[in-house]
Amino acid sequence: MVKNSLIFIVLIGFAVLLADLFVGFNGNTDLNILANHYAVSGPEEVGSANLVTAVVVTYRGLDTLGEVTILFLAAAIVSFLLKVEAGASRNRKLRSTSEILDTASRILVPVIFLFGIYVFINGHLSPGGGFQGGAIIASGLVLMLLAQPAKEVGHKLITLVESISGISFVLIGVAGVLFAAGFLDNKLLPLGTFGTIFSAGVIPVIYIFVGLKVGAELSGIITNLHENQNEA
Amino acid sequence: MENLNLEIITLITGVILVLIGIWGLLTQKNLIKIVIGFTLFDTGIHIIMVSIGYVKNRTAPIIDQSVNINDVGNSVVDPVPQALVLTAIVIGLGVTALMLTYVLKMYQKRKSLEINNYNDLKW
Amino acid sequence: MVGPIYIIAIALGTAFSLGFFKKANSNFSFAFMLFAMAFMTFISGQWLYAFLTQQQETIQIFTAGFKPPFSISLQMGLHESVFLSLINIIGLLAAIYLYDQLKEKGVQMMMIFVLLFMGLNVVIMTRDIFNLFVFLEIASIATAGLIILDKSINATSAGFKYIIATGIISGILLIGIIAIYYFAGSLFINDIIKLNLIYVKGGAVAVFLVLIAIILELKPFPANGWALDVYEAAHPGIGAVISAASASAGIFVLAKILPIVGDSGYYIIGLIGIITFLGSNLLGLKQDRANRLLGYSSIGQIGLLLTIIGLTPYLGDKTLFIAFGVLISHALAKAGLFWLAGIVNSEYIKGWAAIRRKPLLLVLMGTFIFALVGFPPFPSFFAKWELIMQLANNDKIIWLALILIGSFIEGIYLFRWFGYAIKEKNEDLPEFPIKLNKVIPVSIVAAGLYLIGYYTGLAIPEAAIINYIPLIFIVIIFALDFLPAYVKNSISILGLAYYSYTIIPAYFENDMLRFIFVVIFLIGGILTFIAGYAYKGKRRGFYPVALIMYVGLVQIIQAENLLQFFFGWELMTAGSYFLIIRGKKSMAHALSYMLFSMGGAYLILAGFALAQQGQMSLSLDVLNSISNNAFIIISLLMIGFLTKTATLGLHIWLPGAHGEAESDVSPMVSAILLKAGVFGLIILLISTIKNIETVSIVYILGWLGAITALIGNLGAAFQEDAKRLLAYSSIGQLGYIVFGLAMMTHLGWLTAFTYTINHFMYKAILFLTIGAVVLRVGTHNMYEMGGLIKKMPFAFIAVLIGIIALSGVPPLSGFTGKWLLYNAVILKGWYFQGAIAFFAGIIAFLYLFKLISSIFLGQLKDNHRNVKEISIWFIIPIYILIIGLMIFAAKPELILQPMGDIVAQYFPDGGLNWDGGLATTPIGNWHGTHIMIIVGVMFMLLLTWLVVLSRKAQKVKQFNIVYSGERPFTPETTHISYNIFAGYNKALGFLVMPWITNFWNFMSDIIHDTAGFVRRIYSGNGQTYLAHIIIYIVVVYFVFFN
Amino acid sequence: MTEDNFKMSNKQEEEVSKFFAPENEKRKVETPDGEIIEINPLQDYFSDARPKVHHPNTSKVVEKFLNWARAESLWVLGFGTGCGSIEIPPLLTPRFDAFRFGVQMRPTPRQSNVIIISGYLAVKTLKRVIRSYEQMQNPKYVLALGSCTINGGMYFDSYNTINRLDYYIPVDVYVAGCMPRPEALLSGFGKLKELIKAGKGEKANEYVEKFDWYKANQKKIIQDWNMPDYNW
Amino acid sequence: MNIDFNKLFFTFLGLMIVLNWGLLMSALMRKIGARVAKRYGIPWFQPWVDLVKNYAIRSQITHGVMFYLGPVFRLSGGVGLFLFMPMVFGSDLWTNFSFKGDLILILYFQFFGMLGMALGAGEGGQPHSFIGISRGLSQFTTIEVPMTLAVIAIAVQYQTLSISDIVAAQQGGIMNWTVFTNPFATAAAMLSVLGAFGHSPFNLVKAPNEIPIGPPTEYHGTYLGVLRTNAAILHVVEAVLFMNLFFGGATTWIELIVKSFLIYFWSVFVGMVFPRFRIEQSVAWFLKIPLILGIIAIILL
Repeated sequence: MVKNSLIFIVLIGFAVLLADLFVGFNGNTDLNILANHYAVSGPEEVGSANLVTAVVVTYRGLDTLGEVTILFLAAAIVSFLLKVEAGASRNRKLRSTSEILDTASRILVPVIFLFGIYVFINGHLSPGGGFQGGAIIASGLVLMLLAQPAKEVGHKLITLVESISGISFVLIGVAGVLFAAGFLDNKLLPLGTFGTIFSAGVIPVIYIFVGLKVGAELSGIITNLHENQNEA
Repeated sequence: MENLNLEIITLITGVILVLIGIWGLLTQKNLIKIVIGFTLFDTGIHIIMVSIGYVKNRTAPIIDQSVNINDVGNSVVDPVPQALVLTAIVIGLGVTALMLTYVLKMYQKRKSLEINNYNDLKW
Repeated sequence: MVGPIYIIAIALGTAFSLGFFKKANSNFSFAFMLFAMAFMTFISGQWLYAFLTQQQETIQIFTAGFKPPFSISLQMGLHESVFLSLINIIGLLAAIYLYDQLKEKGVQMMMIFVLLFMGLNVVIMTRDIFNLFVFLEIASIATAGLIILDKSINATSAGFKYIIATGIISGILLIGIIAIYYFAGSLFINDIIKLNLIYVKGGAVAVFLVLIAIILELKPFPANGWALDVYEAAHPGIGAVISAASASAGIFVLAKILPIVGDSGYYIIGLIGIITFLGSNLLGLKQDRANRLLGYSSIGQIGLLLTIIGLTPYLGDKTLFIAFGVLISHALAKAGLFWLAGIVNSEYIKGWAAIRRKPLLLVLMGTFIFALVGFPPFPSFFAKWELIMQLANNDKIIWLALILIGSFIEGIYLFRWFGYAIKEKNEDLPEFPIKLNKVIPVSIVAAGLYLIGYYTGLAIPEAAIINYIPLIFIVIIFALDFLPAYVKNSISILGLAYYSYTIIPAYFENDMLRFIFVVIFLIGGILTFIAGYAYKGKRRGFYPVALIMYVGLVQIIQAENLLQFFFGWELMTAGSYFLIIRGKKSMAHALSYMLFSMGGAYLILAGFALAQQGQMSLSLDVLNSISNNAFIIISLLMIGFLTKTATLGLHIWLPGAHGEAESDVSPMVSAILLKAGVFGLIILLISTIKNIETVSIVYILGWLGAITALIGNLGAAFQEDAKRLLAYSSIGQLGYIVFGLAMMTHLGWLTAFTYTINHFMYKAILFLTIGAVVLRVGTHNMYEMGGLIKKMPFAFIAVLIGIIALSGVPPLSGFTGKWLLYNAVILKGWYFQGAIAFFAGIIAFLYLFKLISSIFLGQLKDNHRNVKEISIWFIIPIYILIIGLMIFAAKPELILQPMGDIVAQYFPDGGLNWDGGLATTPIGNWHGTHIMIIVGVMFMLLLTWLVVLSRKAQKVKQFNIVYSGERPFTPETTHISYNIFAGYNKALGFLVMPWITNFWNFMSDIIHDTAGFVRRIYSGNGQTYLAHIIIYIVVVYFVFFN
Repeated sequence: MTEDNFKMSNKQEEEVSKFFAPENEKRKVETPDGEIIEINPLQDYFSDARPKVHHPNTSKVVEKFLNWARAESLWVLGFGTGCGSIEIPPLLTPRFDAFRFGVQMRPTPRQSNVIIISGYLAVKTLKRVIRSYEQMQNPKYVLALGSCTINGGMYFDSYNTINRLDYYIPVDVYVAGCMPRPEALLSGFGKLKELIKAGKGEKANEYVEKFDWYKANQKKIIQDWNMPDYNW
Repeated sequence: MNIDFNKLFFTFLGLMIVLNWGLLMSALMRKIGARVAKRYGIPWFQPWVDLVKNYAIRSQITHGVMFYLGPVFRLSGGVGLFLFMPMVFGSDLWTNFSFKGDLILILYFQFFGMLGMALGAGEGGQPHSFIGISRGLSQFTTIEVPMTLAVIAIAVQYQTLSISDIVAAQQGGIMNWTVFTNPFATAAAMLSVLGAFGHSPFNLVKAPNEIPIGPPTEYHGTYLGVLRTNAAILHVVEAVLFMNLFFGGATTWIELIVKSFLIYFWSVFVGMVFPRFRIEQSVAWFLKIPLILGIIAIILL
């Protein structure tokens, strides 16, 4: 009890801290210079209709690379930690699912995959992007694994997709240094016509790789967790 | 109460979520609940971030039909926090996944989710 | 040149490609990864080289083809390149070190490893605050992954604690960053700096959150339990990376964001740093697990770095140098120690005794420990020196004191640990395998420490004149360690002889004072080395350390400035520490010696710092013109020097250290080493002679000296261990010297000089002889010896002459000192002190008699019936010294007259008048030569007479004694030696109750108990650690921002 | 017996050694060098040299002067053997005041010239007497007190008292009686002085000359002879 | 050093006088003691007889070289003390070699003999010798403390450490003697002299009949003769030291004999009255009363 009240006091202190932080916050009425630059010049400089995508993939491309790396790291750690010894997965006892779920999933999963691909291909045009698309792909996988617990997903494939897309992302970045103005420069490819699918320079390309990679990474995490489900 | 705008409501929500998350982190003994506390904390932060980027009466920073291509600067909200929150979410996801993996591993080794059972290392 | 961006590209490319090799040859994957690490190192190294040699300008790297603040930019400058090189080299070495683990655990770990370093690299280079956050996260997540390298439950739970703690911290950081973005409208650090957010309401809080998050990443005390658990649970190879590389990066990040905070941040950081430094080191005291101990030490060092950063406003442009010195020593030494921990593979520090089976590893460990504590010639020594000097210049006395206290506490546990490694029993410890890939990285960082130390030394003008050639000679001796002892002995003697030849003549011409000391140090060194021929085998490690001590001693003499003096002082301390710890039971004693020496050295350092304050010079002359705080400065320096002279209160290290040392080491550390303290005192007193504060200090010093003489001698009288007896005797003799110096008169100083020379000679004679006897009879206990006069007549004669001289009985040279002493005392008017000194002098008879009679007279023991005379190699130096003693006794004016001239420079009045051999003072007179002749002739006449009278005496054996009609049973029961002064003990024993030992033990207990109590905050519960973090944030916020 | 026979034969040694106290038996000890050496206490710790005859000064005058001095300075070993020892202390009292005759008590045989055998002598005590006597320096005198030293006195048939003292050590002066009073003792001292002054106090030399005979007698009565033959 | 044979001769003569006076003095003391006990006592010439007898002992044993050297050291100590002590004030011939050293030399030269004796006795291997020596050393350390204070006091009083000068300063009337000008120093010294002479109650060094006779237990014959010779010399010289320091010195041999007799008698007198102290009692005693007196003497300077 004493401990909890102490924690409560500390929380109040923390709340005061946050209150101090935001006490002057009254909502923005206008964009700051940076945001304004993005909003005004973004379409011309990057050619992406989705300004968030422009920021994410080009202006702050290094962050994105980091982000992808974090997911990659997480996937690697998860796969390292949860590596199932060969043969151990055979002994898992899993409850079988209903026929309806099974059938529905068989129909739905490809659709979800397709939707995911749509989302990351159109990342520079509409809401969405590589991460979102990848997450959707992974959610399809979750559905598949929930509906068909016994199904084994090839780790090899996942790794391959992951590695190839990752390397491609890095290579694009390096190509920016070599052939354009800097690392991850968007102008490696022509900007194309604003608002069409083949526009915004390398953004769609990057987003495809990001999408694949995120999808693969999340899938990797999920499969690893899944395979550990009933273990021991 | 006229100050109580959308962004302020979300901001306060975010702060409260952060506080709840911390409360959960500090008081819950179950490892899974601690992780949940963390995700609450994390989500709270994301909400705060989004609130900060909000500009009154504007739309998402995607140039489509609802945005005047010539006056983008006055019709969209700040894209930067949105980009940042995207990154933050992904990072949070990675961290959460890791936490859960660790918890799973710990549970496999010791068959306990009680955090008090994991203090072999001390002093 | 290869652009820094390729670091990222290479690392990421490697990490992503490693996925292909999952099933492929793991050696190939490892080579691939190693290549990437090497390439990263190469890139950073070439930039460093460019910055250092080619006046390369700092460059900005823009990504995405836009300029900041619109895109993320990286920066590559001198500082970045230094940190990058350091981190990448450590990474490369760590990769080599972890070869087995990485190979076994597969490509995932290699990916994680590479990504960790990629993260750290970007963290250093980036100028975008959010990007900083992202890559910090990469680094933390990669760290979390590396922690679970061995998948044990402890590692996993430590990893969980780590990840949840860093999760919270990065959450806080994120709030701060987004708020900064809100207030600043930019994420580019340079922009943010310009805005001075700290003055904006709310902006200050945002900055605070960022700052505190970065600080928390650096594991401040007490919100650092999670980090300690990590250090303990993680594989040592990983611990090295966390401690050396990650912490370095963290420090750099802190330095990077500090301008945002502005000047007010320094104060917070300094305070947090010093609390961490003190707290962490304090808790380290109770720690007995090696990895966790290293953790405490790491955190402590980071605390010191934080303090240094916090003190930037006072350190000015020296900050970089100081921080660099401390950081590089910390990083390399800590990495080395962690790696060693992995090799030794012992959970508890006592288990490190196994390390001495591999002498190379022991040497490496010693290097790291001494580098951490800040001994020369390591960078930390110079850094610490500059730090203290600058603090003093800016009048930051409390900071100075706290930093020294913290360093001292750190020294305690590090040296205790090192002592275990050298001396703890290691028979039943398991063997550990040695792999080349593990030893090479450790050796490289050790070599790096020496090299960088040398170059850091060059950076300070005062240190640049230090003569490194003798040190190189030592290195050569060290390299020749595989040779048999006599070869190394000869080389060492030749070396010292050449050294003497090069420096002594000049001193003889110009500076008699230093001449005397340099002769004591070097000629004494040669003489004691001669005794080394008696040792068979290789005597591994003996010669380098002994030479280190001698070189240190000579450096003290040669010192022209304070830094050089301190350099020599620390060198001498280090060398003598190793010499002392060579003794069989010396572990605890060497530790206590080291602690007192270190404490003393820090006091000297503080004293020097305060003395040069405001004088813009480091020359020894600054001591002449101390103006402010003179009382404190002189006291500090004096106490510092008194630790070496083992004056009462600071003497408890001496008996054990000298008593347990090897036979030829005891004279080194007693007859020779103690004179360093005397020299220091002389230098100090000469300089402060005119200072008004000196009067009151020397009055206390006089009493101290007299009482030390009494207690030392009394303590000696109750010893049963021959060498300890001599050690206590040294305390007493040094008490006389201190007393003589304290008088601050011509005669007083002459007394001190005479005692110095005398003590050197007779204590060397006695220690050498007793040591040689001990070698023969195999015991220190006098009651186990007896009757050895028949077996070792030469030893007996030497001891006889030694004790006659020591006791001050005319006509030998000891009387010279006594005579001068009493004349001085009476002329000075210190009657009571004089009486105490006299009392002490008589008590000397008690122990001297006990020494000679218990060992040489009385009953020969059964097991000594076949012992031989002491080794000829001991006899030679002993008898050379005896000749010296006799000359000094017969012709005291030879030395006393020139000494009088020296002293007259400082005390012109009241000297000796010499009329041929007749010395007169205003009150007394004495003719040494004639007295010697008179006594000698008379003695010879009487001897002849008695020999004629009793020429026919029948020689009998040892049991042919009057025994009340009975006969003796065994030699043991017939030999009266044990506790023979029991009656005296009954009457005066209360004076030598171990009050002072008890006092220090009590202090030690208090500190340890405090540490034991405080460290309970690290309950092991991850949740508690989280609470610490939150509480820490809130407390710091309310303390500093409200 | 010849010089060679002076040492015990092996057989004798064996016989005698059964009386040895443990500390007199041969023992093995380890030296500091780890070597094992054998200690024979009787040989190693006690001198086995034979006593020598010390002839008077060749100059008669000098010898006479010295004898006078010896006679006037009789230092008596404070050693009481039998009931007669009670008669010695009164000598020092004002009533008898032996000091005026140059008689003084010494606590150590080394410095004493006279040993008073004051009454009966148990065999056990004889051993001590022999030791003390042999530790006195030449010239030395024996003053035997009471009948017991002459013929055993009332203990003539005791199983463990000796009957004739002069079988074992040479006696200069007998003081008869049972017990003789202190006056008789003083008179004995007077007699001794006369003898010394007359140059007849050479019993110490006699002891050496007839050493083997005395030793044989001593060994005969002292069965457990466990000491060297001459106690220097 | 030019050898002055005239001086050497007178020094030797002085030594003989001192030796014989020392023997006579000890005889007188014993005689007085006997008379107190209503005995007749020894003949006055007994010490000479004993000495001759000891030198006349025919056989001797030795325990080793140091056993020889012990008595030599002891006698050298006594003779040396004599050599460095001015005997008769105002006479150039009877001041021996005292101009070669001062009071400090005398104080420390006392140890020469003690140390040698201790070592010689030590080689004898006799346990009781060790006990005697350890007691002797223990007691001697504390005797010297009040003595030193007294010496310092008078050295300061007369501003010299030279004994001749100290004596000179006391000339010109009995009231100039230190005993009157500095009674506390004198008192301290005269109490410590009790220990120096080793009579009861401070005779536990030899402690006859307890540890046979302490250090010289093994000594006999010529060795003992040497020791007794030394004792005779030493007693006189020490008495002369105190005479010189506190009682105005002596201008003639007669004065010397009277004063040294009285000083020596003081210790015998005390010895007649008090029984023997144990070592710790003796040590404690010297560190109480005489020490306090010595401290008072210093404070009053």
